[in-house]
Amino acid sequence: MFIVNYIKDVFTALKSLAIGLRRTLFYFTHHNEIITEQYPDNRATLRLADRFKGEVVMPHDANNEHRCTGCTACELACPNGTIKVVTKFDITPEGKKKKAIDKLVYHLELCTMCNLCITACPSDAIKMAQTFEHSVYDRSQFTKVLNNEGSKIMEGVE
Amino acid sequence: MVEELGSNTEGDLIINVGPQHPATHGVLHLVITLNGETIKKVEPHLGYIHRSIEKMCESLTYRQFIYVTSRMDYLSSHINNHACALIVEKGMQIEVPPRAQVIRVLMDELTRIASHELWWGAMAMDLGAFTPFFHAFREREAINEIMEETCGARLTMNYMVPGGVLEDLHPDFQRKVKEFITLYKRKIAEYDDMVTGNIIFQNRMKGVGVISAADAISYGCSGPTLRGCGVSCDIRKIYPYELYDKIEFDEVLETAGDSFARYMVRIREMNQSIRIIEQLIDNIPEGDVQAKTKAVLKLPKGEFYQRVETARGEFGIFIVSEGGTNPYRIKFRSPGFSNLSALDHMARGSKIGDLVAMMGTLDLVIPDIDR
Amino acid sequence: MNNEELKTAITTLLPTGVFEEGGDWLNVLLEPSDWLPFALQLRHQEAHYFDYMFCLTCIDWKTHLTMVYHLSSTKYRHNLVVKANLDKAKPDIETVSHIWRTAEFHEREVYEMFGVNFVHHPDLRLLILPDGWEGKNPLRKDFDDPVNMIKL
Amino acid sequence: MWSFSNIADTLHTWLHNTFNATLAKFVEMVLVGVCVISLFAVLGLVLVMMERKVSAWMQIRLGPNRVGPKGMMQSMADTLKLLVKESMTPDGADKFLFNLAPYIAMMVAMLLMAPIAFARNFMMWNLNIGVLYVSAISSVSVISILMAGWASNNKYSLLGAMRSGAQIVSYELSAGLAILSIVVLTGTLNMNEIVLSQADGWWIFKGHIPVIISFIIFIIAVTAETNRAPFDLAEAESELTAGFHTEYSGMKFALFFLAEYVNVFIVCAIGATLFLGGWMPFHIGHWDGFNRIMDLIPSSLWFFGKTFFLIFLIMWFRWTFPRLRIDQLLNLEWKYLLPIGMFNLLLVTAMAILGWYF
Repeated sequence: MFIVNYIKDVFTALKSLAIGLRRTLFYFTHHNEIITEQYPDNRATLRLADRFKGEVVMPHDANNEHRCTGCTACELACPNGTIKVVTKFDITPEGKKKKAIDKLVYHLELCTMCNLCITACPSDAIKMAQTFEHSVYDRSQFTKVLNNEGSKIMEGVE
Repeated sequence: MVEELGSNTEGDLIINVGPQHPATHGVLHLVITLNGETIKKVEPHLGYIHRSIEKMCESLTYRQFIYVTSRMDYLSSHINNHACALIVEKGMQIEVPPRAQVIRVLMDELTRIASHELWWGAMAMDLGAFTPFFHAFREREAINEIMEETCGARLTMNYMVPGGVLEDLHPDFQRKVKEFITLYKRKIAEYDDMVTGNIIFQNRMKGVGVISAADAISYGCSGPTLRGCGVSCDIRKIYPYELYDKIEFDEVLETAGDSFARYMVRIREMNQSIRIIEQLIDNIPEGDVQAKTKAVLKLPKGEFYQRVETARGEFGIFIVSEGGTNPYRIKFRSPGFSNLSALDHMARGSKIGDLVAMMGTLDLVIPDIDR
Repeated sequence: MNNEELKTAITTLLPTGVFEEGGDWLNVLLEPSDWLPFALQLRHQEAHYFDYMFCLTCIDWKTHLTMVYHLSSTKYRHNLVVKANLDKAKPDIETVSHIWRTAEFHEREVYEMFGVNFVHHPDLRLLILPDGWEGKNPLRKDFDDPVNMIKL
Repeated sequence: MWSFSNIADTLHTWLHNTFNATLAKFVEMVLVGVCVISLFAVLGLVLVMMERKVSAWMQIRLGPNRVGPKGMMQSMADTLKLLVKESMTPDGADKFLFNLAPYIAMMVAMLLMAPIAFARNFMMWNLNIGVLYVSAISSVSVISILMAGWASNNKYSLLGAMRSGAQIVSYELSAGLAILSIVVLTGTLNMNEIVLSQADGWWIFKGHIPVIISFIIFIIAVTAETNRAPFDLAEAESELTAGFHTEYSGMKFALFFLAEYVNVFIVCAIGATLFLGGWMPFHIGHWDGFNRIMDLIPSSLWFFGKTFFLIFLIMWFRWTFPRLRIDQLLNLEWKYLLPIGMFNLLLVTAMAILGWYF
């Protein structure tokens, strides 16, 4: 009986190994199953999902106008101190002082892409961009100013 | 180090496994005492990725602290976020819309499958079979793409908010999930061919790292580690949250308590998750995905505890609130921490090769342990 | 057992216990010196059978420390929260690591994070903090690390 | 038609006509040395490339495809990288032994090349005890591993070396028994004569089931002897980081790496010689037309083709199976391979005596 069991053991073991070998041989011969993405080469065709959270940007229109009122809602919502709003006072044509942003400083290196600033913004001034290649040579380049040089607030945004 | 361990005798070999070691999947540091190839003692040294998330959360608001928990158990970040959302909703009595509830459960189960897929590949790789690792990533990639489309990120999704979910589902979501289910069902048989049925694998796993049910309970193990001993501990079943009391699924139990039992629990759990997804995917009710909440969330004074079932076991959040916008004290009960404490008990008397198999089946995620 | 039944059962076990209202689970506050005998009874009495300790932590109330033990039973599925107030100057409490083995690691964590001294703990050493850590216990409210903590 | 033996003969006669006997001998020796070393380098590059491509395709990946056409120069680039890397010797290591170990591994691999018949009438040393020589020399490789493990002064290396010692010493036995079964059938230890004995059919076909069993045992045993997965316990990555060569870097590591691949080549070459007829073409009974076409293929191609088939087999194992544990490894040898091998040898002997083979 021992001998029979012994031989049976050897055969079941060999069979289980053969099943595994057949599976790898299948993939060895079926190259259409390959799933490698050749990343830098397919950059042109690579399209990320619309909702992908890559970095915070502030859209500007053709007249170099943005929608940010400088209310600091995003700054307060951020868990990591990523956003810093620097405000200044503009003088309106009527001679009144009006608060506006001077700089909206964004620290990409601190950002966790949690989307809280976007949801907090009352005037939809900022949104998430679908970029993901964030490597730079110097850490200081991560600190970005989101509003363009000389930009001003769009008419009618309060 | 040698003096500290105390109980050594002449001729013992003390080896530092980690913090940089292929089998620890991160920065876990185990000091093991060996007698030849036999393990006499395993002592974990933690804290290499300790960020004191509990202290950080004390200065964050109830909206903000959710996103920190994604960084703990990064493989089931969705489920961690879910626990946070649930505890805020419980404290403030926010009613979550039915559509959001279904979406949450769907996302949880997808996350569970993704986590188990990665575990399966990494576990096979620990045992020396490299090929399954890549095959597991094929299925996991499909889930990641679904996550990316709907949640906007692949790993730390940040999709749960108090009162619902961040955005509605992507229009392609249902189609993609169904595609994934077909892919999964086609490929799951191959897992048996390559790993589960393999005689070498079975010999490596069976009777290795045995822990009795009483010991596992005493060590506070949870999730597949405890269910592998035959103890029912699925939070989804015994303390149901969200929709889980209305969904049909089986709690997976194995009785052997060894590495193979834990392995089989996870493999069968994936099938149960697929079953849950199949039930819900065509029955997503229409409606809002987010309840109306106040701009500033404040939990009433008191203590709150919420437990959920992550891919690794029972994850608990304990919040002490003083009534302000920030938690006064927050404690995360992570499944990995308690599971790891049982490693020494399991490993004594087995070989170094077995240690790898045990660590694999405990499914350790180091940030989850260190927090 | 539901909370009410548990309450009456525990009153007989521990007449000095103070019950706190609120929360899903029964909260009982006791003197640190009562903890070990009470824990043994909770664990070993057939009617209670609290064999699963799923959470052990501490709260720094600035004036005093509070140990919080979350217990559960895999047999009866009832839960209990036990609390004990500790003196901040001399925070001593008996260890329960021989009753619930999971407490060994959790107590080591509380020891280094809050400075609570667990009497008779078999291996009370630093677990998470680096070897040779000196100074205050990080999770206490008066802890301040100007280098690593970012002020918002 | 040209063949390796013709070239060798022409060269031999030319050298002896041009120079005196001693000088000619010396030049020949230098030439053989150069050939072995260049074969070494080429084999290393080709086998590493092959391993990477085989593993990639099994793992649904593309594999290296950037350096050179179809990535063929990748292993060249890697070698270049290893060459320019700093080769460190750790403090506290036994410096002499530490630096010696890779060269011993290399030397063993080189020595093993000698009695192999690469093509018809083309071998470095027509040794009458070729098979014995191979099994004797290949045991020396364990010394280099033990030396490396001990001299590194690293616990991982030591464990890896000890594992490797136990493993190689055990598996030598079954490999030897499997080889012996062919020796019993042919009645010679000379590699060339073993090949010639298979002119009317390879042993794996002629020898019925017992030779097939020997072949399987041989493949398993040599996989273990060359420290390849699923028997790569000596360098078990997830357990011992890199086992006996944990502390090696740069060219010294490359030598170990190269020696491993050359060892794989050699054991596969021996397997091909013993079981698959070496350089002997594939012949079927009396199909003269078919046999003549088969003869047109150069004998060296036959040899390399068979060898590379066996190498593929070993690579295939590596990328499919998980690793064994040390006690299971020894169990497999002492409880399964050795008894089966001994019983099988008995069968083969009976078969040889009774003449029950073609």
